[in-house]
Amino acid sequence: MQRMRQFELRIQQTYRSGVMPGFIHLYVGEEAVAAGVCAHLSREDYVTSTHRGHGHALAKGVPVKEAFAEIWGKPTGVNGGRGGSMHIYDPSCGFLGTNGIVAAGIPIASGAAMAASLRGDGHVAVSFFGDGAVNNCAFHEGINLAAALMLPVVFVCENNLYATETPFHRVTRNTNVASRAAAYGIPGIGIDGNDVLEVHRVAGEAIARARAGEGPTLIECATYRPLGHFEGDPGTGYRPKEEIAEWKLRDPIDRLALAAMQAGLVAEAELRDIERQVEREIEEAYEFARLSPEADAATVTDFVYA
Amino acid sequence: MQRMRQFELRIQQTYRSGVMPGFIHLYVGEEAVAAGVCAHLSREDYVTSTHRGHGHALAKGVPVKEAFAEIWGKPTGVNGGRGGSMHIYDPSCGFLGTNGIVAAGIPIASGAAMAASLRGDGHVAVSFFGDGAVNNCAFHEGINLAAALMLPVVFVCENNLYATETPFHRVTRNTNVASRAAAYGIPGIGIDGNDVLEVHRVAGEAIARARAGEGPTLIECATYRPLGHFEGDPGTGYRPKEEIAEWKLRDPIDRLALAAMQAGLVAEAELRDIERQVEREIEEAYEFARLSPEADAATVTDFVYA
Amino acid sequence: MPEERNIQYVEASVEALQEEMRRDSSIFYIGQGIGQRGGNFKQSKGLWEEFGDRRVRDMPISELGQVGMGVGAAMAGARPVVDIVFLDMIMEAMGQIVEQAATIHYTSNGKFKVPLVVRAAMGSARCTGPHHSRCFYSWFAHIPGLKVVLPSSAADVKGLMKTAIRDDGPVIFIEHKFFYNKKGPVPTGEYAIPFGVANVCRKGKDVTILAMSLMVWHALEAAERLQKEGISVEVIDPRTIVPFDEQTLLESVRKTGRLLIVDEAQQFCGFSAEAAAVVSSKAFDSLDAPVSRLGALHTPHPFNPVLEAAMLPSVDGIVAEVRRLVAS
Amino acid sequence: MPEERNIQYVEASVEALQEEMRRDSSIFYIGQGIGQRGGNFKQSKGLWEEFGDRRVRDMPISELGQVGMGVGAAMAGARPVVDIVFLDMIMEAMGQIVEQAATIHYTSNGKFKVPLVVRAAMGSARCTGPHHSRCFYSWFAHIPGLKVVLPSSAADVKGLMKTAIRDDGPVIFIEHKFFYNKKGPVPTGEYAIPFGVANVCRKGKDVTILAMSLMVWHALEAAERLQKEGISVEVIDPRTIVPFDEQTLLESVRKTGRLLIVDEAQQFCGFSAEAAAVVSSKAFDSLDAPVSRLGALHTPHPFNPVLEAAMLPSVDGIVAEVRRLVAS
Ligand SMILES: Cc1ncc(C[n+]2csc(CCOP(=O)(O)OP(=O)(O)O)c2C)c(N)n1
Ligand SMILES: Cc1ncc(C[n+]2csc(CCOP(=O)(O)OP(=O)(O)O)c2C)c(N)n1
Ligand SMILES: [Mg+2]
Ligand SMILES: [Mg+2]
Repeated sequence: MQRMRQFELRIQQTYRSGVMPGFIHLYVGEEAVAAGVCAHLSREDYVTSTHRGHGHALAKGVPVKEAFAEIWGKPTGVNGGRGGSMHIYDPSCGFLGTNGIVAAGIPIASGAAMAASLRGDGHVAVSFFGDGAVNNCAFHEGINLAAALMLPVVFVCENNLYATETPFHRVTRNTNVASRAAAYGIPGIGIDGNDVLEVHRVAGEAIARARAGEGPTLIECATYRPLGHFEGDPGTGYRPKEEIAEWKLRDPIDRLALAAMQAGLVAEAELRDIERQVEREIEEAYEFARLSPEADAATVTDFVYA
Repeated sequence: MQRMRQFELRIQQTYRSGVMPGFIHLYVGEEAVAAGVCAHLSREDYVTSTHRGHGHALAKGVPVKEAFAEIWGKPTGVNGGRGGSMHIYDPSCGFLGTNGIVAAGIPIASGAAMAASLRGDGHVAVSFFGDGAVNNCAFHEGINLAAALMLPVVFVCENNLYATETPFHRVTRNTNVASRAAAYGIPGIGIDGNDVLEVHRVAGEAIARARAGEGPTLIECATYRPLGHFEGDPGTGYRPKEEIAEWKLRDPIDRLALAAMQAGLVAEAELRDIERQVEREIEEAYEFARLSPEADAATVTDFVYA
Repeated sequence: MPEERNIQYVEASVEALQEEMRRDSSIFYIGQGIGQRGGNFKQSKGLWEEFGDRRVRDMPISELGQVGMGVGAAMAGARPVVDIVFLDMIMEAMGQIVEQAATIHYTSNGKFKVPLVVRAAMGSARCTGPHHSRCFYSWFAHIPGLKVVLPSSAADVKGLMKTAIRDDGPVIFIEHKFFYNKKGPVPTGEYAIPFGVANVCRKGKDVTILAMSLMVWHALEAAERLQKEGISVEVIDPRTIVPFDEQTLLESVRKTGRLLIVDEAQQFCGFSAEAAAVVSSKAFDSLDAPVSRLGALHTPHPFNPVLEAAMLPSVDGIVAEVRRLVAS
Repeated sequence: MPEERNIQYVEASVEALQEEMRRDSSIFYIGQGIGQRGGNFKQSKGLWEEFGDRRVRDMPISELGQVGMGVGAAMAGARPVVDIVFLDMIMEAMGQIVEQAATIHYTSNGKFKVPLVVRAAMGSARCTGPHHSRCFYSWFAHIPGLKVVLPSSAADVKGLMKTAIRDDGPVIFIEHKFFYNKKGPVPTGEYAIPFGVANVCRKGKDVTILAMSLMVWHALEAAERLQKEGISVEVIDPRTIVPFDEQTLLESVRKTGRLLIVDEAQQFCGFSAEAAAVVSSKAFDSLDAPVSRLGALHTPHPFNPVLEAAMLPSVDGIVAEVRRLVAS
């Protein structure tokens, strides 16, 4: 979580300095979901992600340097800078992509699970998506297919209450995402998405069920995006200040730190050490990306056809 | 129901004689649904239908002659023979079309309901669709939108257990369509679709709710298609003979006739009269269509752009 | 000359919507973020405040559902405007657009009309990348029943939007996201611009350039530079590609004998091919050189700015191609 | 000459699938009705019996979901074949095809491959009407990253299907439903037909006809009739429009000086425009007459047989157009 957090704050800083192209959506405040889920996955398992996918990418194992450089559009990025923030792919760790199209990753995850199930290799797929994806086509068809075929896949909804500026309750009469699992005849569980331990426990059970051939699960993680929808959106025009402030108190990193200290599992100094270590790592990634050469225009037509 | 039944048997006969182009899907055996629902609708209410839509068209008021001629592809058809069986449209009775695309009529019905609700004229829309539509995109988005906007629309699923030759239970883990209403926060009711009185009662309540501004309802009508999927499919290769035989015993017309006679509401002779009257009407429609001239090739480019 | 103000392209579009919505209460507007937020690009600013939730309504991320609702509402007597925001997302709704919106008037033998405007923004703007930059308007033009509008100026966006809303059939109205906050002169009074009338943006005699949307600006800039070299360029903006004003283009090419088509979309099977085919055939004897086409490279949109610039037609590229064409 | 048998077009397609599925266990096949039923057109007959539910699986009516699953499975090392049955229904899946399947190889900088075959049948066959007859293959050709196959004979369907399955990228494989039960000679042994190699179906010297899919048959019939009038027609079938074998076509036109393109799809912004544009430009000095195009009328498919016949290119129409072209 520290890695995701510091990574993104550094990305934010860099973006604000005006050197980064495109637009970016930060995952800050929602890290417990990616961390808690991906802790159960091996490099051979699959993940599909979203426009807000930096956290998923790091948690699944995309190298920090290459991720930083990718978001910066550098040729040293994991995809040569051709993808950027919303198009990060890494086959070496089963990362099937962040995605500019809302909900598109859902059936893709079902497909990866189908490939794994055909091979019978025990691997699973996890699809992360937002509340905005829930009313979309691809959610419906992707989950129903996985259920009908009993595929090893776990669907993880990051319900942060808004899709851009639109509150979830304005666009559906059923805001209980977990309850929608029933429509597909699979288990659905709603949890506190800012509690990494709860995420870890529930995701572990769902992933174990998937590996055992017992089919998909839908997990709804209640979480929040304290920042704007994208970098540049102050994020305040459409949400009550109190709501934002309240959710900031539930920051997943602070909560875990506090709990761990209270339980005597870790000392404050140790946490500082981790922080500083991550800081160095991120700084190296930043420098790596910054010092990367520019892309070579001659490569623009590479890889159109396989 | 008699009209629908005899109409389609005459269509079948005509088709088998080889003079009708295209392919047709017959509604025989499912008439109670269209009859029970449409009895509550005025000409100003809206209906969207399916590939198996002759019954819906007649029940909503498309003239029998023009419907017959349309299915035959004659220029005297309600759409000049340009549409045929799967593309019957009639604005004069709010019939927004049979449809060659499964589930496509669902959001269209929501849209018609939105237009009515904007005008505040108290009209409603009804969308008929099969079990095959339930796992499709358009079902999900169309119903969710109607629910979110509390539109005056009723969704009527004709669950005849199969989509072409594929049994419903093979393509979903939740075969209870009515239960899927919960996903959208609206009421869902499962009923015997071959009992026209039950259909009439439940549909009446749902339509009244819609008119009163209380939002959409999903009604699942359990029914069956004793014939093949389309004319030419014997319909037997993929279904147990007993299943077909059993459902034939539940024929909606026979059941209503029997019930009415047992209740002393009607005498057998009266029923025979109705049958013969309808027979004459259908025969006239057949003759009307048969004697229609051929289409004029010069009209082929009419009506491309409005 | 009528009076004019200098306003943003996006403001001009909002004016059109506002004036039409005031005029006709059957018009409503739906889309993601077009309600209280006023639109991702400010393309609905103030409309929700004026017309309220019933006529200006935020939608879930359900492009298919939105367009389907638009079709149904249009059939039931309303005049919906459906905003897809990023054109790329219209892929989710292609079935409703093609099989329903475009086809029902024909198939119903003219009995139903589908007065639906589908609005979206296309094109690349500062590395919007592969999922937010596509320009596949040729798809719609290939489908009978759809009109396709590509406004390139603030005045055009207003006048064409009015015509789109008043049209009795489905119209695909595609703005360029790069423009939205650019300013241009817009007449004060009421006006509408008819479909199918090309705009000769600049008169010239040596070469004709046909360009759409953002490419019109590039073409005009290139023409300015070429003028200094003594090459006189005529720039034509078709404004709508369906209906397509063949006549204006053919007349120009008969005069100049040379045609360059500049298209932000890929060339293969696109509008640039159609225009080239039409001119090559109908102005066969007037052409002094083969028709030339300059489109995006046949690749997805790369995110990296250097690659993106290499992929898209540029002013430099246009200048070079015109020089070559004139020399040939 | 290798040994041959006379088998149905659809049987040839099943053979290709069967042989490939035996060879490579990572291939699976999904679609509506392609399981126990053996396919709406018998296009999967016997495969379910041989390979079982795990590799040959019936799907719900979820085209988007099917293709999305195909993309994910292909990224995860499988080689899926996704059957859409009627091409028209692919509209529901355009987003997955274009934004995901076609784009991921490029955007991932070559790191992911998406070896996906999307199979569908197009075209009109006995009044299949507006929702079951469309031929919009040009859409796919317009999108970078997709290969587009239009086999016109039983032998080609087998050889091209094998190549499609072995291809490491997404392939849109479009058969014609009118053919499925027609018979043609198919070699006995193992063979594959490379993409991008046009088939000169008939040699001639006065006029070149470029035709795809069912139109190849029409063109050959027309050529036969024209021969009797002393007009010698060369008929070229590109077999794949992406990649497109420009060379074979250009050589032919340089010889004949005249080109007619026959296309079952509408002309506007379609492949016929592309081919006409390419030839008009690259064989500019060899053309004795403007390139001519004969496509479907710019209307949806009417159901009525008289109207439908009027809408589609016919053998008579081809004959007349060639006569006109030769006289000009
Ligand atoms: C199919 C599609 N429609 C619209 C968009 C534009 N868009 C990008 S992000 C977004 C909101 C997504 O909300 P949610 O899924 O809740 O994720 P969050 O941003 O809250 O993490 C929208 C509408 C898109 N990317 N894809
Ligand atoms: C989107 C789409 N996909 C596939 C088809 C082909 N198709 C036509 S009817 C049908 C089965 C429909 O089943 P159901 O909805 O249950 O209706 P029923 O035929 O049982 O009345 C299918 C798959 C289609 N018309 N539309
Ligand atoms: Mg959200
Ligand atoms: Mg059914």
